[in-house]
Amino acid sequence: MADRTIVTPHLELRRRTAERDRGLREKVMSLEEAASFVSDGDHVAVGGCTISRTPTALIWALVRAKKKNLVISRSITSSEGDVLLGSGVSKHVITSWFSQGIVWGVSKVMRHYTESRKARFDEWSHMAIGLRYRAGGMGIPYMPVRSMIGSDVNALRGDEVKEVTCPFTGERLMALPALNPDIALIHVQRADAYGNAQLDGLQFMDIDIAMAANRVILTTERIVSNDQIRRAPDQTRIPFFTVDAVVEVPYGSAPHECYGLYEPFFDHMDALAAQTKADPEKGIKKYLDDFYYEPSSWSDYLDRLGAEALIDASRRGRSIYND
Amino acid sequence: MADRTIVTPHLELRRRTAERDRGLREKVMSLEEAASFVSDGDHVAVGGCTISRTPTALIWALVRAKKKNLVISRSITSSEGDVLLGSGVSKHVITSWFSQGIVWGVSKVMRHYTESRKARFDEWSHMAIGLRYRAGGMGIPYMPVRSMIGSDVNALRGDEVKEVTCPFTGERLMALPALNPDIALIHVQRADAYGNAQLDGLQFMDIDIAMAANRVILTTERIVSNDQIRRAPDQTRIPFFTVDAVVEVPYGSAPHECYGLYEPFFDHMDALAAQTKADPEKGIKKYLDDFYYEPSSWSDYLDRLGAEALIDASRRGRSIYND
Amino acid sequence: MTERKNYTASELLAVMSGRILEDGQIVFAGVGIPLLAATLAQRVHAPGLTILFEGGVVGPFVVPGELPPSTNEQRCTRRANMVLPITDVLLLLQRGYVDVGFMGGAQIDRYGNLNSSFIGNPEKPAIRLPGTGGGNDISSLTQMIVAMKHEKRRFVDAVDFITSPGFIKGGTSRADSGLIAGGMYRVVTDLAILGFDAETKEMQVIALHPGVEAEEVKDNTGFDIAIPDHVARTEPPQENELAVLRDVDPDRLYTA
Amino acid sequence: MTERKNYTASELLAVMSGRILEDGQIVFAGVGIPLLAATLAQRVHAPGLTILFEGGVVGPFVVPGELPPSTNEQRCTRRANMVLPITDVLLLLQRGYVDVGFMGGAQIDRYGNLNSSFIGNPEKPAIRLPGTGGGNDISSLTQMIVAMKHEKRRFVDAVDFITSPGFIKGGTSRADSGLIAGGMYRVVTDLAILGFDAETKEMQVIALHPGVEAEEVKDNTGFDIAIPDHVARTEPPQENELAVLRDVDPDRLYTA
Repeated sequence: MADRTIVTPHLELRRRTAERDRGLREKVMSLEEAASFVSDGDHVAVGGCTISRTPTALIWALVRAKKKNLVISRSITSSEGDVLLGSGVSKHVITSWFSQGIVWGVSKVMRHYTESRKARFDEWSHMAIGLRYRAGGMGIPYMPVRSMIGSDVNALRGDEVKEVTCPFTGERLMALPALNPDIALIHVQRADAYGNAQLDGLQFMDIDIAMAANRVILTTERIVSNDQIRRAPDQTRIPFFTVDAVVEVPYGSAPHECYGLYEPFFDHMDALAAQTKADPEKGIKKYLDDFYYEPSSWSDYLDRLGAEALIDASRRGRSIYND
Repeated sequence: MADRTIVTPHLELRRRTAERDRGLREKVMSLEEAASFVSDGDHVAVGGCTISRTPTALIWALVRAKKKNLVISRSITSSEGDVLLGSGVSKHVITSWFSQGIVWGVSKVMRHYTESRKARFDEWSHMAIGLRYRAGGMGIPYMPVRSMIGSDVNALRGDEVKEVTCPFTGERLMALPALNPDIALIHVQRADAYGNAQLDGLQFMDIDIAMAANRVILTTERIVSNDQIRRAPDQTRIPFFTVDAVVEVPYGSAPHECYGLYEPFFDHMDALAAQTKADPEKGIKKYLDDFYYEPSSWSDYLDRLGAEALIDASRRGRSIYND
Repeated sequence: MTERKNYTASELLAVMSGRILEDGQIVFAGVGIPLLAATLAQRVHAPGLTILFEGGVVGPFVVPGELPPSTNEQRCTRRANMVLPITDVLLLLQRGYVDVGFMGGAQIDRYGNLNSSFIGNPEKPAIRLPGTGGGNDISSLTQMIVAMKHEKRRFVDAVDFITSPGFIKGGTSRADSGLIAGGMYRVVTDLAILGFDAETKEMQVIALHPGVEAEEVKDNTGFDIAIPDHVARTEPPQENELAVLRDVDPDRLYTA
Repeated sequence: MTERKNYTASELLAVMSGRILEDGQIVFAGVGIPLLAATLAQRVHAPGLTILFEGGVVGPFVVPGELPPSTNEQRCTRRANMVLPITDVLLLLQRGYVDVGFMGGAQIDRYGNLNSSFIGNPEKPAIRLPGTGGGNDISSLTQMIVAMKHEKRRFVDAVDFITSPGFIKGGTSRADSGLIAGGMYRVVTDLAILGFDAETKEMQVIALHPGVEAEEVKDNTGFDIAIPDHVARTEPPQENELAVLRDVDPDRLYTA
């Protein structure tokens, strides 16, 4: 697994990219079909941040497909990280911050798995994670940076970071290794059937992740026509040729938010936090049973969230445009 | 002059930035007042590319103010470069391509000044110019790159580029020196009085230039309210705190284009090309007299372009949204 | 000063740290006390203050009663001037556009190093904390203000793990490590305002809050801390300051 | 083959180079012949071909009669899928997303090096040309197709200045210099299709166009060029190919 997290040599990166079908073609499919692009042991980058634009539906599909040994990276990891550890899908998370969210305190699930060494949580600074993806997306093997120096965060990373000297100024900087995930999971407000994605509001690290990854699975609240995309090409944030699968999934981030469409499902998140605080292992297992394994479909999952919650989250979400 | 083109040490860059008034404040002024931010000898980065979103009005003001020894950098340099050389405002242009445009052939003005060594034209690859600005905007002193290797383009740059080795893969790359211009000139479709700028269509290198420069002068087709900006913050491309002056200048890029508003004034450009082809020095002097020195105001300059040309360019410009 | 206080400890923190912010500054703020304090400063004495949020937000304007639960959600973008990718808003710190980083702290030491990663030995921690987030970047790249409760278990001689570097081992060790800019500026607690010695970079008391005696600070600090004999005193929170706080956070999410 | 040709030299260039492009490829194209050829390919045999323009455009669809005069203007964005900053569209080359770079050339040499910077000694040039633009990046970072007129003064033994690297000095010198990916793939002229020897990296003739004899190529090439005894022949431009070209460029801006 460890070798999945260091730098892919350039010619190998190019070879993988050259093999991809990057032509303009339709790639709409089901969640289950899209999940089949993920292989056991893959490095999977998760789009969004904390409880915003999380590709929940794709994670739901990966859990149901019983994937194994995925290495997960994300800018900030929330309850979807607890789900990935609790389900056994991942034993290795690379992120800058890992807990459901500040207001819910320190995740007992994260603590349970990492303190017992059942899972590994590699900590990088938030900008370091971002610049690793960015270097990967730019096709360079490292990015010089002025943070993650002098602290124990870099010390703990060992050979995964290297000191470099600027050949012009002589300044000492840290070299961050490029990160090219095997596959990225990204949820957006709208995309066309080719995978051209337009994002509203907060973009997080999604664009760099898409450019860096060797494959991208896109879920979208709705699929729009390519004509619509072409009328405002300056709004496209992810180009179709990076995308391998497009799945239309309404409420695809629930119980997290999707900018301008729905805010987080706070009551649901409160209940999840309370349940895992009481008993991390049992709490998350019950959550998985109730919301991941038992529903017959994504619609059934949404039924379990409840119409009232869906309407309330949507009302709050759309309110960003009420001004 | 040469020392203006190498890397500014980080603490010096920070010192200059710390001295700037970056607070939220109105900064609307006249072209002449804005031009006074430029000092003789400054490194001036010019926004836009070729004949698109060129900050023509600002260059017009600099020429009229008889600035001297400016070092000019731009992604691709068109007729505004001929104007800057012909007027004596600059004797040093850093760019990737320098001529009015492919359809007009090789610029006789550029040839006249550079072949006679009256002016210097430092050639970098297009991506290298862009990555130099980007490194400057990121606050790192260099950017590793895989182009500008093996060619005479890098050979001619001497100590301005350095070979580096990736500490992870051992790959050889070129280090491009960060470029932090003293001042950037940028023309946009709309901005508020604080300098929050929203760009439509092609962005070129303007965002990186704004982030990298020590000052930014913004001209805008119109000044909109800060409320309007705040209703679509994800459309803001240049943040107010990088901007030192905002000038409302309708047709501020003419005779070049401004995306979605007007296309290039082709007849005017044809005439300029013909005039400078016949005699580069006299041709550009006459052009400067007719369009730069003699007009009493920017409106008078537009009068000389002519209402019919303004209407025609606008009709073509707006047609991008006719679909 | 035994009069009954008309404010909570959190309100005191917000008021005292808000006063340190200056008009025209750009402040990289966390949620909770930092956000409240920055909003307070904007409304009382620093109308040209700009707030940045880690989620990628430039210059938002907090809507009373709709405080964001994190810095990475749509509520953070209300009436913002700009929204950027996360990496780019963090790069503003590296470029030098940010005057102050402003965050809360779980554990701090004599040299202003912060720990939000591990309690105990990182190899076998008693508690795995959530980690750095942007804390390491902010404290590495700009001047820092930290607001936190003054408790002995939080103010320790040396943190178990340096998540967000202060002055490392004091003296010139921060710059020597390669961190040539920024550094800890102020720690604001419910007892005092703390700064750092110019040479040794050890934490010291700059001013005590109303009703607080030097002994109380010493008792609640896990290392010897210098307190000048004639230490300054802060002015108590004013009615207008408290009124703004209560307007912005009517549900007392962060000031209970 | 002395029959009267029903096409111009430029149309021949556009047809012959368009045929080399494959469906599903991503092509970084210049204006003029490259753009025409890529558009032709899209409409004849490669509907899934994607064009990139240096100005920052992904997947535009050329509107007949509105050919853009450069790759950096709004006309380039007509019916595009995406618009990016210039640096980012060029970075697609470095990341490896681009299959083919496709441009015109002013001067080329035996090893496929292109010069668009200086005629004569760069220190005291007879002519200062406009320079590299993205040419150096494209030819450094991806496989290249060049379309140009076959003239002795353009096909030289060694260019005066390597603006856009081909195989440098041949053999392994390109990779040795640090350019580990890409390289010259085809040169398409109005006389022939040219490739490069797998070992020596010297230019050689792959196929002659209709009516062209080997001698004509030798006479118009400024260095010894290998031509196989039984060299292949290209098929003449077809009516449907010419019809598309004339539909896209009715004013014959680029095919006169």
